Amino acid sequence: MAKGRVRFYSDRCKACELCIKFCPKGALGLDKKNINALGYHPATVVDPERCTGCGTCALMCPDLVIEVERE
Amino acid sequence: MAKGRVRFYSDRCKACELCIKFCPKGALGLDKKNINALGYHPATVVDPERCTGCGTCALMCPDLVIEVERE
Amino acid sequence: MAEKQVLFAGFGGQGVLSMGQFLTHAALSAGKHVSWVPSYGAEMRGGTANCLVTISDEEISSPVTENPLMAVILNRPSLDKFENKIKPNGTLVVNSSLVDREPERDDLKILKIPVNKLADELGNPRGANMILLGAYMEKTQVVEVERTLEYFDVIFKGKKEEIIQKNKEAFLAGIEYARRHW
Amino acid sequence: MAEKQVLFAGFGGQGVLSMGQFLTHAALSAGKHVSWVPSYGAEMRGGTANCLVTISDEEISSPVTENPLMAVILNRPSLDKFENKIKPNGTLVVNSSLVDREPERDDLKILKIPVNKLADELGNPRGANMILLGAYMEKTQVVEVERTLEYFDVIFKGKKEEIIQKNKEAFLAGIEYARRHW
Amino acid sequence: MKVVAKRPESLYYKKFHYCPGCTHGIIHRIIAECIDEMELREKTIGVCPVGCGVLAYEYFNCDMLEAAHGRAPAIATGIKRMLQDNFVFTYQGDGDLASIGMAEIVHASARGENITVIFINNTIYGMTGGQMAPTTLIGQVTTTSPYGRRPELTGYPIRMAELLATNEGSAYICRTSVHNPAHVLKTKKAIKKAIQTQMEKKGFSMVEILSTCPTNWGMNPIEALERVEREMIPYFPLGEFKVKE
Amino acid sequence: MKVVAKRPESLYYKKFHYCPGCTHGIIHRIIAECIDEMELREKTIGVCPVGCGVLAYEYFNCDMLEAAHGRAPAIATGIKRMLQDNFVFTYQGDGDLASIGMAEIVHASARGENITVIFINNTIYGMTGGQMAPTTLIGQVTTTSPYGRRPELTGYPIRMAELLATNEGSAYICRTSVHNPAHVLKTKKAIKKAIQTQMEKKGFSMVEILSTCPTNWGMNPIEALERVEREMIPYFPLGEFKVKE
Amino acid sequence: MEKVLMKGNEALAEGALRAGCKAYFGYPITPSSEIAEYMARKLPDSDGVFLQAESEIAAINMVYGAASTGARVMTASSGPGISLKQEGISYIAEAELPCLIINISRGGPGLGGIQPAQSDYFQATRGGGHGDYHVMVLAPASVQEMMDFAIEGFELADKYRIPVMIMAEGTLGQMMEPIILREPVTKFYDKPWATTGCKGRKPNVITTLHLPPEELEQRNKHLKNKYDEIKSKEKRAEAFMVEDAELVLVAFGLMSRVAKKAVIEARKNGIKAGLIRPITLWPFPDQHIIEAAETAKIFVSLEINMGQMVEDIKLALNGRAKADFYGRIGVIPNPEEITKVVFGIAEREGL
Amino acid sequence: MEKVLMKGNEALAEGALRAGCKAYFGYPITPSSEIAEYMARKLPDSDGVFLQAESEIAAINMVYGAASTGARVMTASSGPGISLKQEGISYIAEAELPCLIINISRGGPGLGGIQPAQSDYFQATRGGGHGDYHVMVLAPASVQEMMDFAIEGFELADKYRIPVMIMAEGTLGQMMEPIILREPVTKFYDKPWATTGCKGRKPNVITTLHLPPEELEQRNKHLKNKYDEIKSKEKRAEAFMVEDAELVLVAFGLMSRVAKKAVIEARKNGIKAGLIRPITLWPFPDQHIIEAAETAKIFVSLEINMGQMVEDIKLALNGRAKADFYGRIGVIPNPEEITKVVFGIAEREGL
Ligand SMILES: Cc1ncc(C[n+]2csc(CCOP(=O)(O)OP(=O)(O)O)c2C)c(N)n1
Ligand SMILES: Cc1ncc(C[n+]2csc(CCOP(=O)(O)OP(=O)(O)O)c2C)c(N)n1
Ligand code: SF4
Ligand code: SF4
Ligand code: SF4
Ligand code: SF4
Ligand code: SF4
Ligand code: SF4
Ligand SMILES: [Mg+2]
Ligand SMILES: [Mg+2]
Repeated sequence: MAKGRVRFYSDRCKACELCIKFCPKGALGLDKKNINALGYHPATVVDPERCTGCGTCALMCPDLVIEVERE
Repeated sequence: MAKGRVRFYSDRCKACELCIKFCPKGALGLDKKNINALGYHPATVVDPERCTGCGTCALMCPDLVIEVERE
Repeated sequence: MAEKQVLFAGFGGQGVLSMGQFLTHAALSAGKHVSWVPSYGAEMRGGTANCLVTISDEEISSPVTENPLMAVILNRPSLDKFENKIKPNGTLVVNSSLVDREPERDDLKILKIPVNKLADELGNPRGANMILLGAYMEKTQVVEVERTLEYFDVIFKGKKEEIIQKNKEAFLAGIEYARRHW
Repeated sequence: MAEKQVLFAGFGGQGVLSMGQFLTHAALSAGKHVSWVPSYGAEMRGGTANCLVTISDEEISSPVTENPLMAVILNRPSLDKFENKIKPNGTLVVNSSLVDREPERDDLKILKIPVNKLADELGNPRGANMILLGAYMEKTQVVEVERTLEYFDVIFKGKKEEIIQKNKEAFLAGIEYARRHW
Repeated sequence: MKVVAKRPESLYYKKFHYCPGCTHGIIHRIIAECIDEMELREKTIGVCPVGCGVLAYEYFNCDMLEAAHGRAPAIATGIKRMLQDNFVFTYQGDGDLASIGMAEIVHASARGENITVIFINNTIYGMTGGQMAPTTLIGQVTTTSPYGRRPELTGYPIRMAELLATNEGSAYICRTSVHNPAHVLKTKKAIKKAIQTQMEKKGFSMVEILSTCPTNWGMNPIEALERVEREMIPYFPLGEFKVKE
Repeated sequence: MKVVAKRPESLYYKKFHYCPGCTHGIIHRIIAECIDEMELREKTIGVCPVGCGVLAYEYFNCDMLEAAHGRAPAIATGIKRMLQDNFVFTYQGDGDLASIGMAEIVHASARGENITVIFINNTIYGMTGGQMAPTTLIGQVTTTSPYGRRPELTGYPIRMAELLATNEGSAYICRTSVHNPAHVLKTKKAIKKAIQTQMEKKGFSMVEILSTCPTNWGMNPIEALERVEREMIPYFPLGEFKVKE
Repeated sequence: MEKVLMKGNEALAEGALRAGCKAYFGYPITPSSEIAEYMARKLPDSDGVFLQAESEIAAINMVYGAASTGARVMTASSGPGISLKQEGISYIAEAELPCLIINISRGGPGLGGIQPAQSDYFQATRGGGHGDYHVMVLAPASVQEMMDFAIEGFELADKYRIPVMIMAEGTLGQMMEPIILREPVTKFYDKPWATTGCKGRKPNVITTLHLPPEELEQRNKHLKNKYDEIKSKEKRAEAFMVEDAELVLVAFGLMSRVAKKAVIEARKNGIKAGLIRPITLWPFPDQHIIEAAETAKIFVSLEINMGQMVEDIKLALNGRAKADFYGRIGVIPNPEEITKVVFGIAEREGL
Repeated sequence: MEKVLMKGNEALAEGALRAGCKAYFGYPITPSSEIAEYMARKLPDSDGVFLQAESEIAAINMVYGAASTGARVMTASSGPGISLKQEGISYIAEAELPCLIINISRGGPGLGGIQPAQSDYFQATRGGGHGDYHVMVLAPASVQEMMDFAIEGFELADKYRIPVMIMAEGTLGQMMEPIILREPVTKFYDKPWATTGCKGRKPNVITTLHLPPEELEQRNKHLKNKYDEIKSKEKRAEAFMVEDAELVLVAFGLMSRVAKKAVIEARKNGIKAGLIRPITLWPFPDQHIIEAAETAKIFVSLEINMGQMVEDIKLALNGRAKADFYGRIGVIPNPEEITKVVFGIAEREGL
């Protein structure tokens, strides 16, 4: 199903979770295993297969963390 | 006909002529023969008989020159 | 000519400042050093106005003074305020139409003229100041009156012809008055 | 006790200022002279924060210093900034969860503790600062830890019981860690 | 004989410094009459502007203050907050209120500050000698719009009554004129209503009064009144813009 | 693969200093996207406020100035009058624009000043730690309204879009929100329209954007977005309030 | 006596309340905002008025209005906000309205930084507004003094009908120290000049307009006489180890405590150092300087700016001794740094 | 050369136009308004911008904006308005934006009067706003200098990237004297820092915010260095009969011409009097004072205020000679009055 690819520049992420909340496919989540230099567990793709490349996550991200590509 | 009496404190008058303009009876005019301490020919009653004591002149006088009484 | 300082004083609406400006222009045209210092106060309506004109053959150091040589007084409050400031043996010109008392000093040369009356007679009530100026200049010759008449149009440059004419008439009436009465 | 100055430094959100305040309160309760000087900057979000606590038996003349005796460091930028400022032979306490490099100075007593990890384990991620404080106080006894525990409720006066409890737990966990590892 | 017109107690009998025919004088008188009739003189604190009304404290027979240019609403706020049962008014020109004092007036209104503002709109800066005001009409020549006010350079005259009426805190907002006897009487009524609004603690009240400046308009006083009717009222419509019940 | 979302050229890639989830960041990005898409970067001069947006000059990749608190519209006016073909915008918070800067914004609008104002309404002073703003909602707790904002003490929140729409000089006035993807897209459209308005020299344009301040609201970022929808939009209705043709 | 740990800004606000402050008007700005916030919480308890003004300009004019009713009122801000208040302060000084104005200072010029500074010294002592006027300026050095000077400030303001400014470095407003809470003030001054409605008396007028030059000159002379009286009675300073000092540091505010530490260090090393701490910045305690000049060869003004108070020291000295300057900006220099400076100067001067 | 009779305010405005001034932003106030009115009439002729701002605050910020595009721009006001501009001036000084600020002075404090005064001397020379900064201050003494200094002011402003203030008594703005019209300026400075859109270069930023204390200190040091350079190069004064003077009057602006007359009178009476007229009020021409102190026993500062410049004289003298003060307010004292003062002092001092 995946037609999209999202890339996270995790060092910028502040774990606000807006991308997670608004991803229509529920493809995103926080990476509880990592802490970035800003002190946060950054957001990441938990289920890449679901991503349609709709761009909503990037649209809502306040910190320019996400780049999205679509087939 | 006169039912009114107007009194002019002429030393205050600046000859703006508003009283003259708005007197419905045409009872007022400038006193060309006198110059007050302010340097103006003050307004005065030229035809006391016409005055009805309506108070319009005093209403429009910006300088508190006029007192009006009515029978 | 030594430095001469002339004060003009009256109500705001009496054209006191422009009298002074006229004299200043005239003196400049006559090749003098000049300065014109007004009291100012557009922030306050209805007060008195005055200006001080200095005319000199040399560079003017101080354009202000408290003791002018001459004073041209257009109303009573100005007389009260300035009579005692005039230099000893100076000149005092008074508009007798509006000044209802005699000057008190006896060392001054006193020149009286009922300019409001004269202006009314001339049918030009706003010309009172020019009448006074004409008379004053004719009498004192602080600037030669003849030269001033030559430069009249230059001084009033930019004004309507009709206005210049009315002013000239008033000015001439003043000269006339001075010749007859002073 | 001579004057001791302790610096707390980390991200704005790490509770650095309240760590310092807690220590200040504790020292005051223990009868010491104290002062607490924060870096401030609510005008700037997302920066680093620090505060300097001075504890002394005598009146404190200067509450500021550039060279504290001890530093409690919660993140990497703070280590970079303050490592070289610590007094010779001073103490450096480091949050090894977020500081990814070794201190460079070899004269300092260095105490490391992974407080974010410990806090996560404790199920109280916001308790990291109290863990660190507990460990630090237990080890250094700048203020007697026992007395501090006595005054715990007084220091947190006005706070919800639940919150006090959580803080106390974290503080105790820190003490525990210090006893075991340092 | 019955006295029809007489100077109000709330004014001293000092001569006004205003120019001949300037309607500032009419407005002073009717404010004083309202204060007399509502028996508020001893409770009144007035705040003067910087503008031709700057010396109003020499005329009103009650406690008065002189404010910095444009700041009368802030000063009135300070007073009213301390003396909540007194009657506090400001008297302000269009330069004072609509130009330099814009922030203060908008916020006094937004806060629903219990003060009464008498706003003298004469489309010009009178006191300083005839510069452009925010209320100057398109095409009007002033010393700082010597070629006539041009909208592409300076925009359009601000309608303060309408603007302030958008604030919830405004309880009574009205625009009147004093260009003839009927409107003088209407203005007086509006001022009373504004005062009432304050005394009932309903919030901010303002009467914007179209006024003349014969001197700086370069007109005689009667022409000036005619201009109010001919040019000002069409752009600044009269009426009540906000009446909170 | 086609790039769907990527950082715009008109932003540097410097990390924002904003708090987690603060919508200032979203708004920065969409402004930059508009500038990119309209190819205006090299013609743009932006003016930052004092407020959380104070450092915007470190993020925008174009000529930028930092203004004194509230004065951005005056500074923008000075710039625009000298450079009439450039694109000049201000970025201002609600404390900056609606409190201290009230006079400047009302007059910029009244003058029909050809500038574009991006107005971030988050009902609070973010930068200084959460004091009341003129836009703070009734009941809202802030550090200077610790018992909740009470209308009898401080009046009612000011609706700037509605207020400025009363000025003839306003050419495009609109209120939008960024609390969900659809509204982010609408906001972007509005910003473009505002820019267009300026480039066509039609007059003053402003987009008021409802924004969040999770930190000072004491909420997490998602709750904050919900508050925008639940509490702010009912008082600050979205839509276009003035569109000059 | 039990001591309470308080922030400087809060101690100041609490002091103002204890002095009977009935109204606060202000606009938030770092590092002063806690004063407003404290007042917002506490003033309602005593039926006082807290109002966040739309701007510093509105705030100072609200102070003008409220002070004119006779109440004790105040405002607080920092550099940029104090600049905006200049017109209002000039008006208040002329109208002789007592009030308290707080400047919790930060670094400038422009927006500058929010860190501590003393670079508004000239603005405070020379009247940054137009015209010949002064405000009294008090410079506390501890959190305790933040409270004490708020109380004292209101007293002086009422006594002389003068605006009193308290100027403190941002750090002093932000830091915490234990303090003794003062007793509430219960005696207040009569203010027959207040505009409260003229019931039972002639109307009062408060104005600063004096169009006739003679009247204006008279007012200015009246103010000057008052300022001269204040100068003769109210100059205050703290002197530390100056009796035999050859090198005298001069520093005010929190900075003076750093200086004190440096003096102690210097004495330990045999340098005869001393400290004068001006408590009133205006009027400047020149007499203290002059007296110290009997032994001192050099004075060093320590300031968190580029050199301002040093002019007042020079004016006081009038050539009697040398005056030097050492300054930083945006940071309070540390005792270590100042000690080094003192050693350096002592060596240079052969002391 | 033909001379033209002009008002001081108009001469200044005309001078600014000849210096290439492209924009005027201001708010009317007596006695400065003629400058705005002249600009309103004339600027459109040269495609310049005249805009009456909504307030002095807006005006100074419009100047900030317009100056940042590299254009020569100006504003004018009087005391109360200058007070309101203090925040803006502090910003402009920090941002190093060249511009011209005019203060046609009147009497204060508060609304005061509209008559001439020099009581904004401290405000002008000590930076009435917050932070360590200076503006250059020029004080013309004739209508000719009103024009000349406007031109010179723009030159200095561009050269040093500093706001230049011209301060003149109201009377000087209002009076008329014949003057020579200067040639238009045709050479202008490059301004690569201007914010004009970044086409073909990297973006420019104009900011006054410096949060890191080190950065803030750096900026302040940079400014201080610039101020020191100006101090070393640009102090200006006119000296009149000071070579052998025992009594030196110091006066600026129109007041200096009155003083000159008094010096002439004094010399006639055998008193060795002289005059120093500071042309730059900041930087203050202290060197001229120091040199005159070689012969002079006493300096008398003549000011239309309650005593401000006298501090700068004392600072310059540093005890070398006495410094006295004589002042009026709201009136320019007359030569007669000053002469009397000089005689009195000469007698007292046995000169
Ligand atoms: C801060 C300040 N700026 C400017 C002035 C000068 N000033 C005095 S009155 C005035 C405008 C008056 O116009 P308006 O308010 O319309 O009143 P009007 O005279 O027309 O009644 C101005 C600009 C001042 N006194 N103070
Ligand atoms: C003259 C002046 N007054 C006050 C301040 C302090 N100050 C900085 S930002 C700010 C308010 C910011 O609030 P807002 O404009 O709503 O922006 P936000 O931070 O919410 O985005 C204040 C009061 C200042 N820097 N300058
Ligand atoms: S592009 Fe769309 S589907 Fe893919 S992660 Fe982002 S929001 Fe989810
Ligand atoms: S929206 Fe952006 S900053 Fe927020 S969690 Fe997602 S990636 Fe991180
Ligand atoms: S009272 Fe009426 S009728 Fe009599 S003079 Fe006055 S206006 Fe005329
Ligand atoms: S209205 Fe009054 S001032 Fe005017 S002419 Fe009549 S009496 Fe005189
Ligand atoms: S200047 Fe105009 S407003 Fe002022 S008093 Fe004269 S006519 Fe009235
Ligand atoms: S304080 Fe509020 S507005 Fe400012 S960055 Fe943080 S969340 Fe955003
Ligand atoms: Mg007006
Ligand atoms: Mg905000």
